[in-house]
Amino acid sequence: MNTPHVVSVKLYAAIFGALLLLTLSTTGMAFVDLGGDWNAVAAVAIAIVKALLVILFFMHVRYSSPLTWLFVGAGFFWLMILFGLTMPDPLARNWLTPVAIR
Amino acid sequence: MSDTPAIHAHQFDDSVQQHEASWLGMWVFLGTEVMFFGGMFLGYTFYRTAYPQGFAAASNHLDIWLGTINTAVLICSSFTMALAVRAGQIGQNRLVKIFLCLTIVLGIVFLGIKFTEYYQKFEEHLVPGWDFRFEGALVSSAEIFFSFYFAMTGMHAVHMIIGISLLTVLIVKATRGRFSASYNTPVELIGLYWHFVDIVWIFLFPLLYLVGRHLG
Amino acid sequence: MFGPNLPLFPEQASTLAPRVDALLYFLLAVSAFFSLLISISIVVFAIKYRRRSDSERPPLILGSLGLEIFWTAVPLAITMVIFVWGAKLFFVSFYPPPNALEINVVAKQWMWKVQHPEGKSEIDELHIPAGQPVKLLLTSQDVIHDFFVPAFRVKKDVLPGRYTTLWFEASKPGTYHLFCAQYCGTQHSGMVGRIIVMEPPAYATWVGGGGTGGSTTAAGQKLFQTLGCATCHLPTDSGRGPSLVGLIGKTVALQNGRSITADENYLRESILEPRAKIVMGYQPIMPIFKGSVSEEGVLQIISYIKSLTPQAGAQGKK
Amino acid sequence: MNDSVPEHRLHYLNASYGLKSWLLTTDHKRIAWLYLISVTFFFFIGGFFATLLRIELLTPQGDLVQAETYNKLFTMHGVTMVFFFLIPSIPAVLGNFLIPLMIGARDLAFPRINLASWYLYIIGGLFTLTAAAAGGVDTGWTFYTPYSSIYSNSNVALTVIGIFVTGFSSILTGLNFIVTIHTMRAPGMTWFRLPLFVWSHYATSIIFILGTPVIAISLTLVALERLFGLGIFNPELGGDPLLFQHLFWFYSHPAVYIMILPGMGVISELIPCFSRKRIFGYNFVAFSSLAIAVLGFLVWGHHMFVSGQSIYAGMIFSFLSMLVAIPSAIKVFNWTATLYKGSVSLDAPMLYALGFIGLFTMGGLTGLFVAALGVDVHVHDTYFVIAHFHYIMVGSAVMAYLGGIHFWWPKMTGRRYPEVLARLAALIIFLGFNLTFFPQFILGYLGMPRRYHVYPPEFQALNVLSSAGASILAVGYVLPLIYLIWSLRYSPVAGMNPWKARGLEWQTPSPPPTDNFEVTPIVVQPAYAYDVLDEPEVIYAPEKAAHV
Repeated sequence: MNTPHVVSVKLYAAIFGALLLLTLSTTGMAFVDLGGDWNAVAAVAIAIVKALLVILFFMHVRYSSPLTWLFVGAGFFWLMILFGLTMPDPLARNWLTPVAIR
Repeated sequence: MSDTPAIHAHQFDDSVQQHEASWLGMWVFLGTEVMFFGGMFLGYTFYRTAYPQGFAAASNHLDIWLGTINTAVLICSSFTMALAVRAGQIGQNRLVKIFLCLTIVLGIVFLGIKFTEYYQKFEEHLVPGWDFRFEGALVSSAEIFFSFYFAMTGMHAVHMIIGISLLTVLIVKATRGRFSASYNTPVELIGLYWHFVDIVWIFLFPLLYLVGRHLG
Repeated sequence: MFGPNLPLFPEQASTLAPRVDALLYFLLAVSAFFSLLISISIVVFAIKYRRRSDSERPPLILGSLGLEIFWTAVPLAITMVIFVWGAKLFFVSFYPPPNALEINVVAKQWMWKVQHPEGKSEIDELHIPAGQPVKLLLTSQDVIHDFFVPAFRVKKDVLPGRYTTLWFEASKPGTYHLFCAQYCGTQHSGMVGRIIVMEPPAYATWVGGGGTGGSTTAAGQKLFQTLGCATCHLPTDSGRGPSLVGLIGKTVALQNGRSITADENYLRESILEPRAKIVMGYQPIMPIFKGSVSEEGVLQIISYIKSLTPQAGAQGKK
Repeated sequence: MNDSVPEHRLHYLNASYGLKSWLLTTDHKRIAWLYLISVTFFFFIGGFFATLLRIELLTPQGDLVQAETYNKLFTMHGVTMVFFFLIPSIPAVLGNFLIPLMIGARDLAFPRINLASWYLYIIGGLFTLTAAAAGGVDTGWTFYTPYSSIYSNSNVALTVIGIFVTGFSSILTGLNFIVTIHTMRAPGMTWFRLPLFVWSHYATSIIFILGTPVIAISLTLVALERLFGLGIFNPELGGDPLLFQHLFWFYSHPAVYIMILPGMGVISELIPCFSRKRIFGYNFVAFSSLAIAVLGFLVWGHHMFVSGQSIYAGMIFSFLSMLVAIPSAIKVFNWTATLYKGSVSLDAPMLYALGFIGLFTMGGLTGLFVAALGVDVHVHDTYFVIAHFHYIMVGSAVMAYLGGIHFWWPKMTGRRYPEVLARLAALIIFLGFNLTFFPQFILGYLGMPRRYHVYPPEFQALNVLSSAGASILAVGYVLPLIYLIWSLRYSPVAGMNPWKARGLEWQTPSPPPTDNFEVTPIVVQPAYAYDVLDEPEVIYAPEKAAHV
């Protein structure tokens, strides 16, 4: 199932280059005002792309069994549960509904 | 497990099953680490939505260039680690040792830069709990930011130190010829761990260093 | 041992109590039904199908999809009824009616400090009129406490650094228990008090007589002057600070593009940490008042701001 | 008594002797014994704290201990029972012993990690015991900030480190179980032939893996705030105490499913065996374990309905909490349906199992009271909640644990246990339990808050009833300790399959050899094939006999 799939050095170098490029771009974009929260969204998006590159290629998940995909996905899915069900609390704390509801 | 690499432990039927078990076991462990760091990232998000200005002001006190260099250093170490695993897979023991050494050196460089940053913060009285001083009206939320800065980068540094010590153990084993093309599992597992620690930093860097830089 | 001091059901002393008890009865009925259903079938099956000989071979029954769907759908339906009923009750007990009598309560490790709008203050006791909604504005000076009146079926945690609100309408005069229901340290079990519900006329004389200081609104106005708030916050928007007239409930546009509904928590934060939320079109020049105003002082200023209604600062409530 | 002297055969107990062979063992069966002894030790320590609490509550005034000591007693009762008994008991003892046997493996995937997790459990236990000896901790087992991080001056940091270390014991056990179940099943043991005990432990391991790290980090943040002054939950700086509650309950609600799911697994083994009938709706019972594990992660906010959490978050959590009740209902209905047309014999394990179903039904239904927003506002943090979770933890989880211990005792020790005494103990525990905790439902609705050292006099009568029940319960728990130890020496020898049960663990001698099976079996029957009890469950391929 996980026969050791040997990745070519060329591909590793390409991924390495992409990661460095993304790092420089995220730092560069930090100084450009994208308005509102878009700076934060862009920074996190770039980080997600970098993380995916590392996971898929450096960590060989791209060539691993579907079971490995399931375990990797489960970890991040549960993180989304933690964020997805906690953040509505502080964000919705200030929503006032019309007082007349009985 | 006895010394000759080909034999597998008694509870396994063969070495393919053993490798698969170790591989899955490592990924399950990394799942726990994702949730472990996830708790701190949640705290960070919780407070950043509550005090956006305070986090922006505090983040501008961090040295963005040291942060960027550190990220590049850690990505290089991930690259050398990947090459080490690859060398292990094709049985080139000498290359494995070289790349592992390179990874350790890069890891130590990262920690070096990190601790100079900590020293700078100590100088500027930005360490919560030790006479925290921050000009302007956002001192409270700035102290929360720096609490998370030290908690998250501190926990990351602890994981780096564990990683570096595991790598040194690997080098010692490699010099004793314990690894071969058919038995490369420990190098792969430590490789996964190292890449994970790099991914944590990939998220830490933008969230801590790049907050509100565009506000000037 | 038995008799009056073995109550099996709490008094119903607020308008909310019968409604909560109605949901309780429904839940009790559902629980009794299912508990009996399961325990009786266990006993019946255990006796009817008891093992008579070791060589007995019961039939092969793998299961039945119909039954499984049935005992998934029925519990789901019942739980949804419970959810909707409970949620509506919670929604009602969350938002106070507009004409509620506002009383400030500050909790401190192991005592309750109550501040009536007319100026009277009490420790570990709360006198309220029957038949009129009462809104409590709760905050704590140290750890988390919890304002719990079993007879009214109401409870709300009291948090440090923030206001929480609680409202009820007492329906029956009498004296009822007040408990602290969130563990707060050594004397947690000593942090109890009494809610004394009085007939409205008796309450009016009680609260009118011997008012210690001026009303909280008056005290708030004095503070509003002495701390220099009036110099920037003018009745019109022409001052260096936004006008505070009729602010409560209004949606305020903030500098970072977001908007927020002005409630007590927003007022408290803007007094103690003004830079946290800066109103659109104003400079962040307001000094921090954290540390220079007590919890009671902030509550007084807020009750003064609430009294600034568009009828050019007319006193008192509608 | 010729049948109390077992014929000499090499098995895991007499394979080697001496302290070193026990303290450095990597045999999952011996590690299960190490856990059994340490878990029982902590159970009786927690029980001792509980007895002091119940004696104190006999009178409205605080006359046995002062307030400070009482607060430390209920905190240590909570911490000891939750982290050192309920969470490890069934998985670490029965799970460790049985999962390799049930799936036809020679051991767990990582035996040395399995031993390491026992050492982590013991080190964590020592930390917590030193904290208790050095003056205890008085924050409640929930460690709510800012009391735990700023205002309490008791040994919070020491206890928190103890729980942090023991948390890793759970994580490693969960990791071991998941990898073993995925990769080491015997040939023929497909997923849908797995015993439901294994399914429930797989679901529990998901919670071990994905929940425990979050409490590890939240307690670490509390320790960092106490020791180094980091301002994470400090209200003075604008820190929000609700953040800690979210992080804490994200683990601690799934933790209650860690406590009950293994118990459900045990019951899914006992009911078919003692009614000699295949489980009703195998797939539904198996998938409800997974559903409970997953939905269990979505409901934690029902602990915070009155905590100042936004009303909309409260509604989301109340809705999801209703959904999590459904899989438990499905399990109860399926167990009851299994009894129908069976051949029921009321041995001691079956008494525990039937007791479990009854008490778990009541515990689960009272869960609906506290999940409904309207009623929870009134009953939150009162004795109603105490009664609810004790019906689940003591009434169900401990009953299932004792049922499991009695059922697999012959397999673990090669000896039977005294049947009449065991049935008597089960009845005493059932009666003592109900007398202890049913009055607390009434006390709760009357409004008596939890964690109260003194209480108004009108609550005394019900508290006296509850304390009386507690003394009966204590007697009930001491009985099995006595006669099970007694049985090690004097009970008759048990054969390979005393209950005529299905399951691979009954296809190997009792006590099993170190490698569990002489030859790895090939499974040919579906799970719980009691209708064809006379046909063999496994066959042995001759040529696979020699394994390296």
